[in-house]
Amino acid sequence: MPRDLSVEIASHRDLGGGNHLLEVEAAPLARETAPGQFFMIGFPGADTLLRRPFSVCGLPGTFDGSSRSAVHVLYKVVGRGTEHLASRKPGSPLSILGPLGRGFDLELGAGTEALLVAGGIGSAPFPALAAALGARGIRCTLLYGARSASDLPLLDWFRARAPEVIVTTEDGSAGTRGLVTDPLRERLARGGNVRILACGPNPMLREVAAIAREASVPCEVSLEARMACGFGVCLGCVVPTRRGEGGETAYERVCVEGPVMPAEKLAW
Amino acid sequence: MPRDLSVEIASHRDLGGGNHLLEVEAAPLARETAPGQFFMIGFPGADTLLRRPFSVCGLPGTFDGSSRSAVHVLYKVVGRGTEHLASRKPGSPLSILGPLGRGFDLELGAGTEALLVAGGIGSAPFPALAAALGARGIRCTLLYGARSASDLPLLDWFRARAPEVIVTTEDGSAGTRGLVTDPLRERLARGGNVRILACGPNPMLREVAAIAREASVPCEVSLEARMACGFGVCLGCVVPTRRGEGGETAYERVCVEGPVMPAEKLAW
Amino acid sequence: MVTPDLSVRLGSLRLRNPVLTASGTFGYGLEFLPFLSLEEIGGIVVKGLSPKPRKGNPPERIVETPSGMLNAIGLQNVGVDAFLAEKLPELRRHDTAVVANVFGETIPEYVEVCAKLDAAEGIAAIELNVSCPNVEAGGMAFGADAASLARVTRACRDATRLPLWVKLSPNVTDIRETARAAEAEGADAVSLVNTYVGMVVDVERRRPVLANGCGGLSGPAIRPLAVWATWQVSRAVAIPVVGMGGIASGRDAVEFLLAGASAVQVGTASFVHPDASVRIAREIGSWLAGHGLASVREIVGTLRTGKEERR
Amino acid sequence: MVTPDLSVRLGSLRLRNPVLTASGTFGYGLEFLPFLSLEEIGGIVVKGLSPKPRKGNPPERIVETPSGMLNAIGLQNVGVDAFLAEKLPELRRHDTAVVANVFGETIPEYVEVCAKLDAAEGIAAIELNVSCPNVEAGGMAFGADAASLARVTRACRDATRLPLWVKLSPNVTDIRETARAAEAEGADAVSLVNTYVGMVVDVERRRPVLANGCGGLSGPAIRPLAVWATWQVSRAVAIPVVGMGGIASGRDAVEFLLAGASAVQVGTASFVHPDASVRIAREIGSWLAGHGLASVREIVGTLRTGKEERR
Ligand SMILES: Cc1cc2nc3c(=O)[nH]c(=O)nc-3n(C[C@H](O)[C@H](O)[C@H](O)COP(=O)(O)OP(=O)(O)OC[C@H]3O[C@@H](n4cnc5c(N)ncnc54)[C@H](O)[C@@H]3O)c2cc1C
Ligand SMILES: Cc1cc2nc3c(=O)[nH]c(=O)nc-3n(C[C@H](O)[C@H](O)[C@H](O)COP(=O)(O)OP(=O)(O)OC[C@H]3O[C@@H](n4cnc5c(N)ncnc54)[C@H](O)[C@@H]3O)c2cc1C
Ligand SMILES: Cc1cc2nc3c(=O)[nH]c(=O)nc-3n(C[C@H](O)[C@H](O)[C@H](O)COP(=O)(O)O)c2cc1C
Ligand SMILES: Cc1cc2nc3c(=O)[nH]c(=O)nc-3n(C[C@H](O)[C@H](O)[C@H](O)COP(=O)(O)O)c2cc1C
Ligand code: FES
Ligand code: FES
Repeated sequence: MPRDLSVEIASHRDLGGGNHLLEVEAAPLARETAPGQFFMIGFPGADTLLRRPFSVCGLPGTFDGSSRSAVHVLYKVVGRGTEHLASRKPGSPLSILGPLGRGFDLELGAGTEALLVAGGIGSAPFPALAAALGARGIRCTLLYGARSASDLPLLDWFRARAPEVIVTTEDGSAGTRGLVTDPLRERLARGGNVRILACGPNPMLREVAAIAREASVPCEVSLEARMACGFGVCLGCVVPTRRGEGGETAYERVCVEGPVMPAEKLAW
Repeated sequence: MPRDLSVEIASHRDLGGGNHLLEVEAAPLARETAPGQFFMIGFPGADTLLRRPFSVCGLPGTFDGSSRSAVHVLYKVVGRGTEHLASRKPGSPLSILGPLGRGFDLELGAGTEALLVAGGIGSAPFPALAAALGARGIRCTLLYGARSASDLPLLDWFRARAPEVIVTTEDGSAGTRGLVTDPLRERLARGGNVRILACGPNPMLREVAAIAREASVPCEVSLEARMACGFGVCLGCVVPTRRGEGGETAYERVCVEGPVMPAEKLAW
Repeated sequence: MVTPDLSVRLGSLRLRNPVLTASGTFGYGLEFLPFLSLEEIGGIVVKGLSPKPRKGNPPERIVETPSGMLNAIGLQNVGVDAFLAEKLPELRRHDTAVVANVFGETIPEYVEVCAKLDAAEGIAAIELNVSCPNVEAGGMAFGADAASLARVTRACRDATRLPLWVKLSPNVTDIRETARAAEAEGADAVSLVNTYVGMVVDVERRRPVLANGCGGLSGPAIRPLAVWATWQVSRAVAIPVVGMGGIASGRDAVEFLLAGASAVQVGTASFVHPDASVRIAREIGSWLAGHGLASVREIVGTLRTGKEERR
Repeated sequence: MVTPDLSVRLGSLRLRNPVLTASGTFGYGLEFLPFLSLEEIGGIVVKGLSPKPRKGNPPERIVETPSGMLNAIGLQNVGVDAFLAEKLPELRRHDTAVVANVFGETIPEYVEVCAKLDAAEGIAAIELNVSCPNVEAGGMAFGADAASLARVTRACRDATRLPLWVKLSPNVTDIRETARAAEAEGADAVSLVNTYVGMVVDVERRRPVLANGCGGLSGPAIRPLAVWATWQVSRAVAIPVVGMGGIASGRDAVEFLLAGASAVQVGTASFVHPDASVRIAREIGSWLAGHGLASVREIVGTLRTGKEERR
């Protein structure tokens, strides 16, 4: 059940490239949030009206040294809200509503390998996810693509924790030059019992979904959408989906029926 | 000539009762501002649109230990803007426009005694003023009235610097119980070559002006008005004034023709 | 300090307190149960109901603006039948007034929904949405001039004995004219304001951000406009006025009450703080108590402009 | 990177760049000399001029609102004669277009001011303020319906050969109608928007904060409404459109240009940052350069809504 909490920033780390790791203490969220779910975060006194949606990045145990009530959010400065957030020091008040939405399916079945496909800041939900899958004995490979080396936040964390990390950058400044879909195609060509869990900009997700469909590999994507409420009442965040086989489309809410959705359901 | 400067908070002191002393380093303002003039201060990123007007409280030399480019502002938290300001830590950015308006007349003539009449946070312009008058060899007496003991910011400073300080509070928690106009009346009854310089809420100023008129004592008041621009172009901050003897009234701008105005000019 | 009486009357309808939630911002009410108890507000106005389910507009549907937001949801809703079958029975288990917001593309569609609601159990009032800026047919077309507003009001009046509220569009030269038309045709109350038409441009794509092109502006940005509209209308009609537009605190609500609203609706604020409506009701109570007032009814319409004598 | 050409044409009038300052927010221009050089903006629109000096409304005259402000200045101004005698000669020493905003309580008053301006040296254009919400006579009364707007436009058209702009009120059901009336009666351009009527209540005193009761809303809060109005009007008339309402950055200005404005005016933003107009002009230049565009004229009216085909 979602709650609306007033919290303080416990720690705030600048990771470079505009990326920041934010920690708050919020026991109910630490207890109840599942990987892939998100929070609506409000900045009291800022010149933003609506809250902003952010995925849970870390839960207790994800990052070393954090407490049993800690939750982490990884975010990138892209506009007024995130710019304001970045200026807030530890001790500053935030309002946080969550957990919200539908997370990743963690019941992958024994022997399934999880391919986590991240585009830049789209890696945000993956630490908590990789930790949860790891705890279930599921092997995870991270395919991590970005524009440039500075757009790969938490790469060291992933390298230390995931069995395999494949990096691509558009400018070649880290890993292989190219798009994250290149190694994805290669990996799928090798076959095996795999499943894709992807998060990143919508055009990337669309491409990943197409590749998955072609390879007949199950694929979940974590979507982004402008949100006013985050809990299902404004109907602002919808995506077109297909209901049943008939292919009749409807609009479903990213904040309730998502943000994680089976790729084949989407009618982009 | 006023300038629009981007500065950082150099120091910020909570004086209790919602009162705060703010220091910024701004050499051009430190050089050019006269007591009674004011600044328009903006809070980047806050949910306030317009800047807020604040009198200069301290100039280099007013407060011990401040640099040659320091200016001080004394303010009280009364609404959204001041609340936001109070939450800003040293190093936070501010925009500051000034010096603005017409300050106090400092040419009082030898032997004149200055009666500074302050109502609560209306004492804000008086440290800089008392310092300037002191430097000119003018004797100052501060009549300092407020609701309660916690509404007398910088009282210690005044006690250390002004030859005489008379305190009244409405609840009797400091000084004599009563209004600041009581000791003012008493003082004027004693006669002498005095001049009143008053700052406080408009009803108090009106009363002070009436007392001054009755006693035929010259009186300057520093007015408050809602301001959008602070430099004379919005015409939002006007007060009714009398032009010439005819008594024909006009509206004059507190931000340009004031904030300090001869009391007899006002047509309240 | 005595606890002030917050109850208000809108014609025959009594509300526990003057705070309702605005249509389209509170779902069907049930979504808010994790955050508040429906018994603590005066009532809820559900998302606009049409005869058939509506799919709504394609995304993007919303965009933030300075102190506000634009929306062009396009009245996505389950339709009146599903509302009556699935949502209302659930809602009836809570002791709160349920107001049904009604939308049609034609007058017969409005009438159809009103008649179905009339036959149901547990509807406190009907609010006609003749002011939605986000649909091509119906909506604001009916609310933009007094004559068509009169026609739809009359047709619905004849279709139901439930209290009938007409929700006015502020996108008009003189909102008093449409208010008077609603009153003349038998409305029991008018509610205002619906959203103001606006547009945000995505300068990179050289397209409006919203797929619909324009959308409706709500939130604190419009509050001064809505207070003015409320004041204008409350002096032009004798029926009760329900005020809204950017209310985010008890103090904001008191502005509308002073300006003549007998009750208020809270919209966009519920997105930001799901329990905003309950908090606002409490804050109205504290404000009254702090001013030694025994009842909220004592302040309704008591604003003075100082120009009364001149008029 | 080539420096983009920022110059624009409004009929016969050429401006160095598309940024003007809005009437009532830039005094007579001279007050801004400590902060900017008038040569860096396209032009200035001076405070509304009436035949005689006007005292204006009593205080309070302004109040801040969420992302906006209300004003009810009541057109305090020195009068056209003092303007011509005292201000204009000073202004003429700066190479910038001076647009005279004109206000009258009656049509003959409008005509009188226009005729005096016509006889003067150094006026680039006249902007008729038929949309001020803060005066009892004249003002918005002329701007609220197409017929009276047509009459005042025609009368002024006959009184001057200067370029004639009509400044439209957004407080109407369909702003395209008044725009078309201005065009039909010989206006060379329309400018929009003037302020939206609103009210803020002082809940302690149970009075409006403004002595005038209501005031006009300006600032970022109204930007989405003003962009929409600009887009509507630019498709309804063939004469140039000057857009304004809440512009605070080059990006904001580009929204209006895309929506069809050939030039923009900066109002409230100049109160917050006296040099806002100059910064905005520069930011438009950087935006164009960053997009590889050679001239600002390439983007005017190039917004696409995706509904073009359907219409
Ligand atoms: C379910 C979900 C989870 C997300 N998780 C993360 C995360 O973990 N880390 C992270 O950095 N970002 C995440 N995002 C994107 C993040 O919400 C936006 O970057 C952020 O809202 C931008 O706010 P702003 O004020 O800085 O930008 P502005 O552009 O000023 O915002 C203006 C408006 O647009 C919306 N908006 C802008 N960009 C986006 C976007 N990409 N997606 C959705 N809304 C947007 C804002 O919410 C706001 O309402 C997530 C989005 C969703 C929907
Ligand atoms: C020339 C001048 C000098 C001043 N000097 C000082 C000073 O040195 N220290 C100090 O504490 N205060 C001073 N004030 C008052 C100070 O400007 C207000 O307290 C402050 O603007 C309140 O802002 P807010 O956002 O906290 O309050 P809010 O009530 O939220 O402000 C809303 C709006 O009302 C205006 N406003 C509210 N109260 C006042 C007021 N009393 N006077 C003018 N405008 C007001 C604000 O500027 C703002 O536009 C001065 C005012 C003027 C005109
Ligand atoms: C997302 C959204 C959807 C809305 N849907 C409806 C609706 O279906 N019917 C209706 O009459 N008003 C609808 N409205 C208008 C609100 O009920 C209300 O009139 C408006 O938002 C102003 O109030 P506010 O500023 O408190 O939000 C909607 C508003 C929003 C923001
Ligand atoms: C304080 C103030 C005074 C104004 N005076 C005038 C005026 O005299 N004539 C006029 O046509 N518009 C006047 N306006 C309206 C502005 O020119 C402009 O149309 C409006 O403020 C919207 O632009 P903005 O949001 O950028 O301020 C005034 C606006 C303000 C805020
Ligand atoms: S964000 Fe409001 S319904 Fe999804
Ligand atoms: S504050 Fe704008 S003229 Fe004084």
